[in-house]
Amino acid sequence: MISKKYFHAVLILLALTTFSITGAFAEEAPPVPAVQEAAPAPAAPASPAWDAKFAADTVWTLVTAFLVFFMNLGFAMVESGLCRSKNAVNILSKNVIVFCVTVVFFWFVGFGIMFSSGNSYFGTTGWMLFGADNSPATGDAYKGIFASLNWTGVPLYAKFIFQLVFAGTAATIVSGAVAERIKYFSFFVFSAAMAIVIYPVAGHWIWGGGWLATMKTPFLDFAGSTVVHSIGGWAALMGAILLGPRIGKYTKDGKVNAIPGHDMGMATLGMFVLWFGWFGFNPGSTMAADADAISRVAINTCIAGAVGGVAATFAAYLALGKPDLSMVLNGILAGLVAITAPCNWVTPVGSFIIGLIAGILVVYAVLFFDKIQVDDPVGALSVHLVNGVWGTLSLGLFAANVSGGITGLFYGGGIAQLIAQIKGVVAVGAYVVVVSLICWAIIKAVMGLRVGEEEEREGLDIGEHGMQAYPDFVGTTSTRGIA
Amino acid sequence: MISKKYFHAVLILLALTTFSITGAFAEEAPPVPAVQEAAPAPAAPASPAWDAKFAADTVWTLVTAFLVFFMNLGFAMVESGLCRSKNAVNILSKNVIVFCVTVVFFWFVGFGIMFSSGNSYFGTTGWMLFGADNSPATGDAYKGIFASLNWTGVPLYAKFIFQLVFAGTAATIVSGAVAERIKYFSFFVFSAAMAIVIYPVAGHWIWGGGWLATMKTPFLDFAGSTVVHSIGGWAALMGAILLGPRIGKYTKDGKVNAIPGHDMGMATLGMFVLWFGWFGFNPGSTMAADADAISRVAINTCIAGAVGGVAATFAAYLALGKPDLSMVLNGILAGLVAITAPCNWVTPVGSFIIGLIAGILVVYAVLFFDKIQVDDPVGALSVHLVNGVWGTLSLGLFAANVSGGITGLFYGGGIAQLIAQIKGVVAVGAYVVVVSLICWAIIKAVMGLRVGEEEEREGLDIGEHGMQAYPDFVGTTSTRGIA
Amino acid sequence: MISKKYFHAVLILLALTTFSITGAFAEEAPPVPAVQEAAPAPAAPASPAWDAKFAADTVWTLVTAFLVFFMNLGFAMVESGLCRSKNAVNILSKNVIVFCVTVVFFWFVGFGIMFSSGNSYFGTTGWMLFGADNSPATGDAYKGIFASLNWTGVPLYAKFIFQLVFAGTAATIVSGAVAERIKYFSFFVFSAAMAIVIYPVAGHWIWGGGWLATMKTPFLDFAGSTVVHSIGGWAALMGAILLGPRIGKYTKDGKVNAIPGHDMGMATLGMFVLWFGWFGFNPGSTMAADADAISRVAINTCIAGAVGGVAATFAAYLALGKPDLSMVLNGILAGLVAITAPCNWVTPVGSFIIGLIAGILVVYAVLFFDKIQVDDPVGALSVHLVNGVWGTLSLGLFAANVSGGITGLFYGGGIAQLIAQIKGVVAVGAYVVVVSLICWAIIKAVMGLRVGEEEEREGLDIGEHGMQAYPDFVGTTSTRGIA
Amino acid sequence: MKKIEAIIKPFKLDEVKDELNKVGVQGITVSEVKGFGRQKGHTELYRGAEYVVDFLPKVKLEIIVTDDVAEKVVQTIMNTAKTGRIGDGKIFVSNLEDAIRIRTGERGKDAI
Amino acid sequence: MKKIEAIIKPFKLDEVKDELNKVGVQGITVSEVKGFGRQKGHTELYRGAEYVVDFLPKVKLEIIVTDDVAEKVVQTIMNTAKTGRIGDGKIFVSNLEDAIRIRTGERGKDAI
Amino acid sequence: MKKIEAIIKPFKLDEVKDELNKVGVQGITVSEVKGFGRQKGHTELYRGAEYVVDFLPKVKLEIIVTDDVAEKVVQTIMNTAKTGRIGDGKIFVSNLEDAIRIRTGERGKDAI
Ligand SMILES: Nc1ncnc2c1ncn2[C@@H]1O[C@H](COP(=O)(O)OP(=O)(O)O)[C@@H](O)[C@H]1O
Ligand SMILES: Nc1ncnc2c1ncn2[C@@H]1O[C@H](COP(=O)(O)OP(=O)(O)O)[C@@H](O)[C@H]1O
Ligand SMILES: Nc1ncnc2c1ncn2[C@@H]1O[C@H](COP(=O)(O)OP(=O)(O)O)[C@@H](O)[C@H]1O
Repeated sequence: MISKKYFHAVLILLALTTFSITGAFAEEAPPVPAVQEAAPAPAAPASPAWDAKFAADTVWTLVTAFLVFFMNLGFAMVESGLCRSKNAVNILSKNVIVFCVTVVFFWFVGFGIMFSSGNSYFGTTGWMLFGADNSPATGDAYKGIFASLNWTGVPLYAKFIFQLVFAGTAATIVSGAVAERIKYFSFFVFSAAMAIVIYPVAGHWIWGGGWLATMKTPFLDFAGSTVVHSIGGWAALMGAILLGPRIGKYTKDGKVNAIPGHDMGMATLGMFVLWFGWFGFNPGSTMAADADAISRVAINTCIAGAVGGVAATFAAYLALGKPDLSMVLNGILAGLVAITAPCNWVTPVGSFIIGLIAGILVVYAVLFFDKIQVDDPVGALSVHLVNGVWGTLSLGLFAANVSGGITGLFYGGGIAQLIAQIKGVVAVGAYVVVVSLICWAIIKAVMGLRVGEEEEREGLDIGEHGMQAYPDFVGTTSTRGIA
Repeated sequence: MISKKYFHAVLILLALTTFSITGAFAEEAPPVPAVQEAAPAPAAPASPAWDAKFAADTVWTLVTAFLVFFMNLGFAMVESGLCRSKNAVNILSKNVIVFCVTVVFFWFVGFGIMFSSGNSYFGTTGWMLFGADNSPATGDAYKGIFASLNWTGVPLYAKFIFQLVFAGTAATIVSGAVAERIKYFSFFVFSAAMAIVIYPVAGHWIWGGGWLATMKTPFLDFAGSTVVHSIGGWAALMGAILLGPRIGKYTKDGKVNAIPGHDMGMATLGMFVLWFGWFGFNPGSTMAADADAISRVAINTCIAGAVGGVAATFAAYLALGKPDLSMVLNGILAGLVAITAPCNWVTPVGSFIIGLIAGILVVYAVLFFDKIQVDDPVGALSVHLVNGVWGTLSLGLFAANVSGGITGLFYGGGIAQLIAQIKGVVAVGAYVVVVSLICWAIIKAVMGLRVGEEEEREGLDIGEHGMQAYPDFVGTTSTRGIA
Repeated sequence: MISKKYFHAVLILLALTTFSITGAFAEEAPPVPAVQEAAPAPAAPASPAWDAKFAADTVWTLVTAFLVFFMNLGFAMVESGLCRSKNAVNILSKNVIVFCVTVVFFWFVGFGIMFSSGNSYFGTTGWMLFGADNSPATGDAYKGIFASLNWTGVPLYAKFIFQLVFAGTAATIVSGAVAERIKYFSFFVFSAAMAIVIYPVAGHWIWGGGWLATMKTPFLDFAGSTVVHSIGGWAALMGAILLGPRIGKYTKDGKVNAIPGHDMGMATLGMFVLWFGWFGFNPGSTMAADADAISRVAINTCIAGAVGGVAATFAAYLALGKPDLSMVLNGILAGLVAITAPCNWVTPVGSFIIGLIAGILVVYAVLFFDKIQVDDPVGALSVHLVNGVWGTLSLGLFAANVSGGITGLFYGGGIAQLIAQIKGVVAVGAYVVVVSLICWAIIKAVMGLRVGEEEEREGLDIGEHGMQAYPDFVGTTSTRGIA
Repeated sequence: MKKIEAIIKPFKLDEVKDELNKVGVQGITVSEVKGFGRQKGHTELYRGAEYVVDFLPKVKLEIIVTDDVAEKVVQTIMNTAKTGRIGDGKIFVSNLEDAIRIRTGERGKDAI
Repeated sequence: MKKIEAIIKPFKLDEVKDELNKVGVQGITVSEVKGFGRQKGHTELYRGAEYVVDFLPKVKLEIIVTDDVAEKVVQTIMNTAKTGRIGDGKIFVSNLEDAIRIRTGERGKDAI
Repeated sequence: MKKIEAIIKPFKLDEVKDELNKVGVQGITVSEVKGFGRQKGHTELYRGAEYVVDFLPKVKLEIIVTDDVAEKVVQTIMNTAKTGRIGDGKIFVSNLEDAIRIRTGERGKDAI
């Protein structure tokens, strides 16, 4: 645990920032939208200016954003369920704080870096959403600094909240792979790094009008197999490697020991919540109530997830002898991750095959990471990294000319799109590996990464948080007269 | 556990099917919508073709479909919570796989049988959604093979996903009644049978333009008290009878032993999730953003559920001496099941009475099934079968001429509607009893239905899945150095 | 436990009421909407009368109402998780029944008192929604008895369900503060009192066109920091005081003993569900798909909650030495409660500061209530009462002229709004304290409030409900042959 | 007095309790234990990694009786808990010096 | 040395521990048990079916002491754990042959 | 025969079991206990209120052996469970009068 001095310093800093901003209260105009005059906001209900499309698009974007937000619960439950009870408070705490931290820092800087106009590599303005913006205007009518998001006609705040919950997801993925051994406040700081520099920069390349989006054949990622899942996955991989495996996971003779999670009900609950949230994640990425697109994306998402589950059931049965529930859960999530990039451009048949391969892939990926002794307690790497990559590539194979003319190899579109996809996968992978390694290394040097051996044995809940998740044993608490 | 040979065979079959379809990739046009030219899909946002009604209807249909999907979690939690911890992994696994299996088979054949044009008894086309369809067009403008769904103006994919999650619900109901003794893979196969033949055929009669829907006074079931709940209930009844009661549930002298569930928090969570999902189930069955209808359905749903809970509280208190929480949960679900058929045609006062009776009915139904020694660990029969029937009939009594001129006995509409309802209940009951009995019997003959006695005693989690739900005892795992 | 006589009496009463209403079935016209002719309801889909705004507003209102409904689960889980396992069934039962009871009584009388036209203090008509109403008409076109809700153009049933789930929330707040010692049926009766008299009367003053809403500078509360949270909080405070602390909580020498909750996973789950639901609570309070407003409210809600979490993490770390997870959860909820009143009128920067203060406030409030020996097992007072007040006042400070010209002290709007806010806080506080005290006192006199000492020691689950939440110990049940 | 400790299979608990009750035993203390013995546990896989579950769930009964009924109690447990399959469990008998009933302060035989 | 086993009501645990501490006891081992005795359990209903909860939650204390303090320990437990109501529990005393402290290898009295 | 009871740190369980297996011990009964001893618990805060966690999680092993191997078993446990840090635990040895294998009815040494 790092010393209190740090926190006092942080608090004072925070207070100062706050005051400097709030000191400017009375003078400043309400920060957003600055160019609002250009597009008069619909005022009272039933006013003639009320625009059906604008309203429908915003309702859709917000509702799906709420669903994506809810995925935080899914991650918290899957990860806690698949870890041991002695670390449950720690994992829950990480999942709670990672979103809170992301909100703060993605608002402060991340969103600006990712979506504001700047160069091909990162945005250079839009801190705290300050700056010119006249959305909901779109196309030529739009004037402002978030040009890369002017394709959707919803208010800036709606765009922001939708992107914000995505950023939160990327950071949460890391949590699972580093579970049961990382220091709480070190993870806290890494979450901030994710929201400030790792996620937004790579995201800018793809969704922010950066170089991958402006190649001759642009790299495509509809809802984030790469942007969210594999970015999270690469960062998680670096963390897991730097931390090393949990005590007792691998024996000197290379044997892999099982460390069963403590609550399969919790893990199953988490999976269902994630799947539910994915119906916001993928169909919501239209950021518009485009009936055809959202229906197509929804059904593709549903099929790939379901088939991933069936495939993992059989793969686990054949490879391991029994349909391991934790593998089935991973299989469904793998299907969902994989379909995330191509969901707008493939047919249900394509989704079926993409999900099928994802479900098989995830089972063998889990075995593989154990073989190379990268300890990933919840399968985050197998689900998000491996299938994030697979899903991104699959777009180049299965895109079926159902929207925007995107056609993959198997549908007669040639190899161009596939090559664009490979470029994107490699570029993002290289960037995230390097930068997250640097971030992890700095945190390790300054605060340390891993808890002490005794704390790890006794559980991080007592060591880091001074509490237990399930303290109900009659003799645990020594409080008089309470039984 | 059935031999691996089966699965290899299945996998190879699957692979072959897949290849035969994917082999046709490049040549074939994107399968759906085939007649799309007739109704140009709205292309880019803000295009003049953008249609507010089309968008609003689709958003509503999808959002409510997501809510219905979420009910899978509700079922998983209610059922696991009300069973013993040694079978928790098994029940969770069943609830996870049943939806995945339904997606695959309902897409392959079920949807075609249920909604495509064919004869009065089943549809004969539309496999894998292939075939002519120009939805969102409605009425005379619609041309295609899913004529029974042309009343709603949403894209085919939206119609499909909404119907798909309904099919999943029907199959899940079975899971609860056969819990704690059925073989995992036998249940797996029965789920497929539900999605292929049991649910879609009976469903075709009512929602697919079949004979019950085209009687002089058509049988009515707004959101599925019969189509979903009592179909699931009848199939579950047959399963529970064929399986016989759990070891120790009934003693030779006719005594009923209590077998308490292992986690009431889980069960309560499940109930709330189901209730939440029901706000998709019932109001979403308009498949259109029809403001009056969806408001009316929503409030009727809410009132019936709440009153069911209050009624069950008092019924349990009077009949059993204490307000048994598991009965209160069942009571709420009973109210929700009962209001599902009539929710669009009754007033809040009607809903109040329907829910009141449902809440009382469910308590006595639980006692009744125990008296006739049909062992239903979670009360699935009392909730879904008994109240599915009650709700369907109640429509003939309480329909209050609030929509479409449907008027029941108590509101001066005469006995015609009630008689139509009785016909439907009997016909569907007879069909499902016979067909599900045949399916169960075939599965029993081929794979066996029930786990061995020792496995049942030790718990299905170890026997069928090789894992425990809560394996966190310090001495359970014998992995070196891990504490 | 009160005698069965009571319940027989209640049941008979209920039956009589029911019959008297249902007896009038055939004669009476469908009760609502009575003036429907004035605004012909959109009949078949695609009819020319279909109105995009009407549909979008209703979809939005219903979807957000469902989210608010879902908060019932959140409360149930947070409260159970933070209490001991021996009282889990009791707390779950209370959370289940409180909503059911609210539905019944808020429909019977509460809604009429709160929103129907009447005097400045309470509405005097609209029982069971009977009475003239031609919504969706708005403004001058509206004719009916719920004039205070004619600003939104959705059907009466949609207005009602949205307000109903709010009423349910207020009642649920009480449950947490009186946990682990109150009699089940006494709480049941108090819930009814909340829905009948406490919540609707104070609510009428603010949202029903009563005197606080018609002051020169009207008291403002966008989504209910005061109307819902502090009303619930004041009622809870009275209950907690009258009940006294749990056995063993405070020792004679003034020492405070910790009584840890039994499941932090459950508590965390509950927090996420509440946050998710809050995205219905606040943005839905527009009761209209007003794109700008709902986006702004959503982002303000998100930021305040997140910052509340971060602030509580550091406050707990500084004050207590470790980032107590239960405090972090409370911190997020505190931020959400605080932003509820001002969410439509402040900027993200304002939300940041409001959340920051809320997160700090809640930690010290928990310590404070323990110091004055008011025992609140789950922190309901610190979250809902303290921050309900803070949030209501903050509106007078941070309102930033972003909507409707509302401007607070710090943004140059002078002190008028702040004074209005103070008036409202004091008036509502005084009213609820007095009336809830009377209600609690009557219940205490008639039925008793607190369970016996032995029952409290052994747990209310056995005493009040005859069951345990987790009865899975092998030797607990003495049922033959079941293992 | 004798202290009789019996390790049995969990699902036999109720039956054993009933039979002991019939032969006049008035008190039993039960705890959940895990047993390692000739009955081998199984090897399970979790996410592809093996683990041996060689501690099996058992129930331990502790019964204090006077010397004269000790043998009858042993026989009763033996007959009732027996399934004839490995892992049925063990009974251990040891000597007890004193017993006290907390409520009354009675000692020795009277306390049982 | 003596081994003292006491079965008491769970809510008395802290008090007993404190009192034992005062009379110099330095080590206690505690476990959760279920007790069957004169104190009858209750009959509960679950979904309409009866079940008898006749194993009640108790706490078992094991304390190893030298012979000389054994009686004092017994008395202390008796006085502190007593509520005078049925089900207060039992204390059993038996002989112990040897005790070893793992950390140091000390044996006998020194190990306690 | 001897009854050997050992209270050890939970994470040592597997190692101890393996070593005992090597010296020929064929049966062990294990239970989760909470220990109070020289190893002091910690003070925790929950929502600002202090509580002392002075019962620490331990594992109790019960092993019945014939007299001749008793000492070897004690030594094995001692060597394996030792970390040298406070709280390593205790071993207690007492006399056992009889042992019965339920499955076969064998008694005494044969039953172990
Ligand atoms: N020597 C022993 N010491 C302590 N407990 C033992 C011993 N031998 C067996 N047990 C207990 O008895 C249980 C059953 O013994 P086991 O050898 O598996 O079968 P059986 O009793 O049929 O020979 C074990 O699980 C263990 O709990
Ligand atoms: N003969 C016995 N052997 C083992 N444990 C016993 C015996 N008699 C009582 N106990 C334990 O003591 C507890 C209390 O005994 P009980 O007969 O209920 O009340 P009391 O101690 O007041 O006579 C029981 O629950 C049981 O755990
Ligand atoms: N006199 C005793 N009687 C029963 N159990 C004891 C006794 N002394 C110690 N123990 C058990 O042994 C454990 C370790 O003892 P402790 O005094 O903490 O450390 P050490 O064994 O290193 O001296 C305790 O937690 C307790 O369970």
